[in-house]
Amino acid sequence: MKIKKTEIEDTFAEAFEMYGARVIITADTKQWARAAAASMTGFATSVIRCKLEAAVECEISEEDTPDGRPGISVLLFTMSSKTIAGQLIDRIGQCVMTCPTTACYNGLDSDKTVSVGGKLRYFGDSYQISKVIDGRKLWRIPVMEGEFLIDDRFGIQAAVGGGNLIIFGSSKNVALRASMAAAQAMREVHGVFLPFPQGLVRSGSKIGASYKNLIASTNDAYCPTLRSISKQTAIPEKVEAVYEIVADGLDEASIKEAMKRGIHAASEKGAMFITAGNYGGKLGKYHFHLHEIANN
Amino acid sequence: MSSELKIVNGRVYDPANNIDGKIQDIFIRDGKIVDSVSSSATKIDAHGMVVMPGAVDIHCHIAGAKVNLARKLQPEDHRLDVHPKTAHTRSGTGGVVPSTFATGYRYATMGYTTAMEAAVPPITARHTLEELDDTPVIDKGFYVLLGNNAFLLKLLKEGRKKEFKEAIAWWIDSVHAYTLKLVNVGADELWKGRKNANITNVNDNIDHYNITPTHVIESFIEAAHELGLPHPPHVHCNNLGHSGNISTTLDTMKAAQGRRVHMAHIQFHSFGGEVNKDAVSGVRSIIDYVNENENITTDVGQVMFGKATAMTADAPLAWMLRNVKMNKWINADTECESGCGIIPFTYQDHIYTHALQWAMGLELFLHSKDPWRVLLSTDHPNGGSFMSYPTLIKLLMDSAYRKEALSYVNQKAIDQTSLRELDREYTLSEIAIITRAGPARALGLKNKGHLGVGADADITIYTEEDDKEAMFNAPRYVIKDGVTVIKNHEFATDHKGKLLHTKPGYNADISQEIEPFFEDYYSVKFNNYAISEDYLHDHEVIPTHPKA
Amino acid sequence: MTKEATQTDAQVKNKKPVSKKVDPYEGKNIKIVKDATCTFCGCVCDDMELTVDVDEHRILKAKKACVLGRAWFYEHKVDTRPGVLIDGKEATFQEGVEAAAQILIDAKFPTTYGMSDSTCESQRVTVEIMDTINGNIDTTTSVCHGPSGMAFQGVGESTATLGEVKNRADLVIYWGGNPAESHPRHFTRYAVTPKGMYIPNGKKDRTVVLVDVRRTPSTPVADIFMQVKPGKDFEVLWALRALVKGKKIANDIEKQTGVSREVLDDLVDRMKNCQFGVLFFGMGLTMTRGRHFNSGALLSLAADLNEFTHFVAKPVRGHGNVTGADNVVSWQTGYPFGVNFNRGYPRFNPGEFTTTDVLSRGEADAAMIIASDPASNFPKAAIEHMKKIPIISLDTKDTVTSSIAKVRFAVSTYGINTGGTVYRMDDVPITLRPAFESTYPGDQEVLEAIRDRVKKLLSGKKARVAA
Amino acid sequence: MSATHLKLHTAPEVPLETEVINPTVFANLSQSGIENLNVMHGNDKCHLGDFFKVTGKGASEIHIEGDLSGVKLIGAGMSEGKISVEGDVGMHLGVGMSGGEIIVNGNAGDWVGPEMSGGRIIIKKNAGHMIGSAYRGQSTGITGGEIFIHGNAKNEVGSAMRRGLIVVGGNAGDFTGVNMLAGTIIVLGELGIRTGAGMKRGSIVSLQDAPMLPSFDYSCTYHPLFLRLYFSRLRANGFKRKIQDQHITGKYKRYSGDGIELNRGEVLLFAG
Amino acid sequence: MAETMILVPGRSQSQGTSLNEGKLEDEYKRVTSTAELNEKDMQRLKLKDGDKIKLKSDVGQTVVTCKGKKHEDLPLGMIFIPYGPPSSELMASDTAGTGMPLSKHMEVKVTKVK
Repeated sequence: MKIKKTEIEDTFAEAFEMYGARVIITADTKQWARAAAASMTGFATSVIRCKLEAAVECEISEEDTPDGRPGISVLLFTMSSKTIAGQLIDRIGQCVMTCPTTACYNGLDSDKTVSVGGKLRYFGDSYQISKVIDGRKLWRIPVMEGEFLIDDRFGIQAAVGGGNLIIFGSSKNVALRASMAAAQAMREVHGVFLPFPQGLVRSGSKIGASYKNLIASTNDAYCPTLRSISKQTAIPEKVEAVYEIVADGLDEASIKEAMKRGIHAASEKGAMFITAGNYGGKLGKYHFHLHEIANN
Repeated sequence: MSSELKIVNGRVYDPANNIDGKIQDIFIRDGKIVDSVSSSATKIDAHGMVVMPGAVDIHCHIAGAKVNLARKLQPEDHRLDVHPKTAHTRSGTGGVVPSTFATGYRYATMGYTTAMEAAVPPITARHTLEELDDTPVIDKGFYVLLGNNAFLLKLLKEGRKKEFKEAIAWWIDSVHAYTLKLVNVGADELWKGRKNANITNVNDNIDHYNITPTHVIESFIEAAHELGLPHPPHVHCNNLGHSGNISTTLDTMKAAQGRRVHMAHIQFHSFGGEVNKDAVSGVRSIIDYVNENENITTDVGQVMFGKATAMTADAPLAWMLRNVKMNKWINADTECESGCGIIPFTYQDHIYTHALQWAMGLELFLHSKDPWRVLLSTDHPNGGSFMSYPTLIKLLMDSAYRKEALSYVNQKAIDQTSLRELDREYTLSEIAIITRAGPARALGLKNKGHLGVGADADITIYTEEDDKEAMFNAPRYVIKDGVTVIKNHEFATDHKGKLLHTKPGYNADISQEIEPFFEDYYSVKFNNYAISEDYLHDHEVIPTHPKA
Repeated sequence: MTKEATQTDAQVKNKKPVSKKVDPYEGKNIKIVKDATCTFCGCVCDDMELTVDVDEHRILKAKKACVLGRAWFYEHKVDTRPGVLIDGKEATFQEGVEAAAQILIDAKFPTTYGMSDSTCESQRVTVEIMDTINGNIDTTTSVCHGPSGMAFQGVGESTATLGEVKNRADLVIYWGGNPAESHPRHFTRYAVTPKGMYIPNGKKDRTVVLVDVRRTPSTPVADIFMQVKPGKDFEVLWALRALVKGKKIANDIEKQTGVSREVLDDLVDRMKNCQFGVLFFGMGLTMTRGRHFNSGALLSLAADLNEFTHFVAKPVRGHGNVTGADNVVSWQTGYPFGVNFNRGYPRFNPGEFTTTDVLSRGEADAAMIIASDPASNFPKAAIEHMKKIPIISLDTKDTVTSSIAKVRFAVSTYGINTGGTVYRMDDVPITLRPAFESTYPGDQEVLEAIRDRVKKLLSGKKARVAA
Repeated sequence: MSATHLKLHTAPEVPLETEVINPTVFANLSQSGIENLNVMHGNDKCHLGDFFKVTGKGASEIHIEGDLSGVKLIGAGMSEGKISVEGDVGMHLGVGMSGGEIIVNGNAGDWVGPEMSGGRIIIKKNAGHMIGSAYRGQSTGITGGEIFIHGNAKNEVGSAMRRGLIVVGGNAGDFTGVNMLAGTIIVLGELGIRTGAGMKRGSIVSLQDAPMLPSFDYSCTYHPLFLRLYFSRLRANGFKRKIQDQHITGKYKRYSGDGIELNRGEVLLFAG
Repeated sequence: MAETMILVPGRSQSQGTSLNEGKLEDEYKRVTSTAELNEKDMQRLKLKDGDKIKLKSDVGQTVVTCKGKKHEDLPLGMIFIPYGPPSSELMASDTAGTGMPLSKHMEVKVTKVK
């Protein structure tokens, strides 16, 4: 099918189950909240080597944060429910607790929770204080500036990782412009985040490599420079650059919505061709069919 | 007009008269058991029921100054366990240190008809007598604390054994005690005089006196023997609760030199291991010694999980316990006579030491070869309330129940004991011995603890049940002095028990020795110290048999 | 116990009190009572030698008695007032008992108060009456060392009998009390001047510290006088506790409390290094803002000091047998004062069941006042309510309370006319040796008659049982 | 909404004990069943109907009207539902409460909510002594729940409390938070003297300055962020007028104590 | 002019002995209605021994006779009086859950009675 001049391949993005948490960081100023969030979501592009995928979900106005200060919402996903607590403890401990003026709250209502403040409290070396406010338990950990306030437990839930679009352009600039537009549109969907820099990834990967022990390697099928070398090249004529957008979301519907917005935005900006990555349907339980999504 | 009662068709357990579960009738006239009654006698049909003598508690803390302090100390404990009055009985409060009325009534509802208060400083004996008078139903007596008595220690220091014996007799007679109690001998002087120190070795000299605790204990046992008291001194050994205290306990038993002695709450004195390290069970060496030496009687001092109150003349011990949890603590020094420490305490099954003590108590019972000499107690309320006796009886009678119970407690503690291997189950007859016939015999109470002709008509009738806890928790009938106090599980009348005491003879000249000491070191006048016999209410003198 | 029995009780077998004629009182029928007990204050000195004019029913001389004791013995003499008054009119004993019993059983919230100038035997009967009618019972403890009793329930107490203080105490501290005027022989008989087993030189071997908000006649006995700003006892005690534990205290302590850091440090040093220390405390702690917490702070301080040495504390109790009242009410009910039987079992709650409160709030609908005079020293609101409800009073002298009573019994005086047991401030029970017979019955006799009548009236179906 | 209404028709002459006023007790009872519930009038066993007219039905809410200042133990042991009172109430309101809500549009006597473990009590006017406190001899006070006093409270607010929240909109008396083990007490007015004596842990907050015991040590003046969470909650629960923006954003003096005990407690006093 | 001072009622020997004579006797009444003040306070308030002063608390008021005490014996701002009906008149009934009214530390306004 075609949207405007963009060809949408009849394929699907194959996504898999992840576990997600939402962390609300507040601070005296928006800048400090952003700084903590930036630090916390650094090196969190892909579970393959980062163990975690995370990015800012959105900024939150003062009226809507627990303590009435500017806030920022961050989504953090891992591959299993077992590993998420450790990631939260490490990243909040190293990136939020360290950051001036911040506090850190759970942003996800869920039956399933993991202890985060309850573990970080030991940093308080027995000087920490717990408070239960309206059924919500928090820890006050003394720091050099005053106190770091953090929820005892954070909600986690099964989530969807690996929603994706692969966007082809007639030039690097065109591909980039279309991809950025798509990313921008996708990020606006509540519950969705794009873990890669500005949402885009240029080093799309395939599973395995010619080298032993390497679990992923460059997706030679979409490398323009390998068009004539790679046996599985999938680069159409006139395409000179390809970007992938990976989208993780708290549920299937939000990914669908994000992908839909992404397809339309990319088409709007002159993408030549849009496809999605999958592994033949064997790896992930979620299949997002592009045509179905685009038409809905 | 004489009152007559007969109990028919009951299954009688009367070990003192070699009756073991025989269906037999019991006849009562004017408070005594007789061989027959007239046809107009009131009849209790005890078909399907077990008939036993009323139980006798040989060692408990139920009345007097320290008990009242512990009582006053714990309003929170009373509030949760009220003791409402009935049409016949007074009200009170329960908890682990019940009010006097509740104590008497509750003992009765456990089938107990006699209980001995185990530690009374003579200067406060008047107080104890008043409380005992307000402790209904049961007969009662008390043991007078003399082991740290400054005047008596002075006599021993001076080597005046004869006067020592006379003075002991004077003291027992002056306060109407039953026998002597020795507690952590020699420690008072160190506790009060040397900034809260304690005796650690029974062969060290006591400050100011140049005599050892062993010598003092030996002298008291000898004097009691010569005075022919119906019951020997109760000894609360030194080093209670300390790891490795078995050597002290063995030394103390040896000091009796074959004379009768009662080792109080021996569980607390049966710790193996090394001082200041984790305790282990040292029960085997203690119970083996007790089994082999017939001069010794003992009560176990079983620990039961739940609320207790440490209440002791052993002030250094209470101080040690106080420093565990830093909760409310009482210390009360009694001039020239005693110390006292009180700590509310809770035994918890997951705590190593508590579970160990619980298991050690059971080991003592289960390794005992002579139930007549190893008697049931919780050292109420030190190891737990007397209200937990039925549970303890079930632990002894039902090995499946015991095995289940021990699976819930700290296993590391159980590992230190032989409890898992012990399958012994006490029989009803053995229970009748450790709760009735045994204590009565040990106390020299010839009219108690059995159902033979001439015995006091103190009788308990239980509905026979498989669940021994349920059975012993609620006797169907309790008869005291021939009066049916509890009928169909409810109080049918009120009843006053009496005081049991001894009157050892002595040479009146001894008072001239004692009086100057009083003028110098006591705060009350000598003349006002002894308690006139007229002051006593119902009482009975148990005869002594002095050695020539 | 009957009067005869207690008199025999007094005749202890080893030394009978001597009864003989003495010349200076020629023509009089004189009896000497040795080792009699003075029950005026909590010292309960049992070494009195009373010279009694048997015919005149009065005590002519009380050897060894202090100024208060002498007044106690001399002023309790034969009286001429009527034995029983009902609504101000003379009545028979039986009529008085009947009227009293009726008041008690008709009431829904009858309360009783007093008992500190009464024997344990009477106190036991009083509790029984209130248990029988499901009433409310309180003693003068509640306005004396009741707060100390509450503090005791919170933190416990390290204490000693007075003889141990005499034998061992080398540091004696009085806090918030004025024994020279309230307990004149406390210094000489028990705590300051007497020689003891390890205090061979008496006062020379002791350091005496007095803590008060003002100088009193007790001050001169002290080696150290520590003057505390009124209402700051708790702060000083708290600072001492902190210092004993080696903790910091605020720099402005002198400004806050009137006591300098140097004085506190010196006292802490003395307390930690003495051999056997004692803290006596009075109503300067219990009757000021902080009440039970003030006593609790002091009891805790004494307990804390046992980490370093042997240390005890003791409230200096007021009336002759207020300590007995605590003991009796405790052993019968589990609680020392402020006990309510409305539901057929004892409940305890100071502030709820204590006399000041049940009267001031207008809750009690009848009151029996024994040997006490709340109508002259209670808060105004309580006194106003007393005027509205039927009062039964038992007293040895006319008081404001007896003057507003509906039923008033004139009773004889314990220790002077009747025997029995009283408890000294350190819980030591002491027997009484009455000096002469009174024309009035003892309160025990009156109370037993009321009890018997009440039981009779409530027998059978009317019995009040637990609810 | 269905509710059972109780209206006082006969004032008690002596204290009336009504622990039966409890939604769980009322459940499945008819009006006459409710009227027949036992109450103690001093030592006299009476029925609820002797004092109250019962109308309406349904146990989930009980509405009471009248001067109940001499009525003790309302809502004792309550675990669910709601009791609302138009008038003053006596002692031991909601003792041992574990759930549900009690609202008093009037004053309350001493001992509001002792032994509470959950639920909420709201007093719209003043309350007496020992609010949310331990009974005598107990070492532990309330273990949960919330008590909101809109007016003043007297001495020993939250003594020995272990968990929970007590808010006093007006002034508190002496020994607020004495022997506190943990939990939070917020006093929007003035504190009396000897605040936090013997406290081991826990927080006592006041919007006014207060005298501190010598064993409490000044730590710093800072902005305790966690208070914002409490204050936003309190503003939403009727304390809006008393909590101004400056209280939310401002600084507080922090004293730690009690030095005699564990020294892990804190007193936070608004400093502007 | 009224001045706020702290009234500390207490026991005194003469109160104790007069009590034995009887509480309705004149001596007891005299003893319990004599208040002691610091001399310097007396001077400032223009009082001399035997003058009558009115003491007023939140709950009541009473008139007593005043008597000077040396400066070192009684702190400034404090009044001592033996227990008795006059001190009761000033006593508040709230016991703060203890049963004990605040009877040894009362804030009173003092004015000279002309």
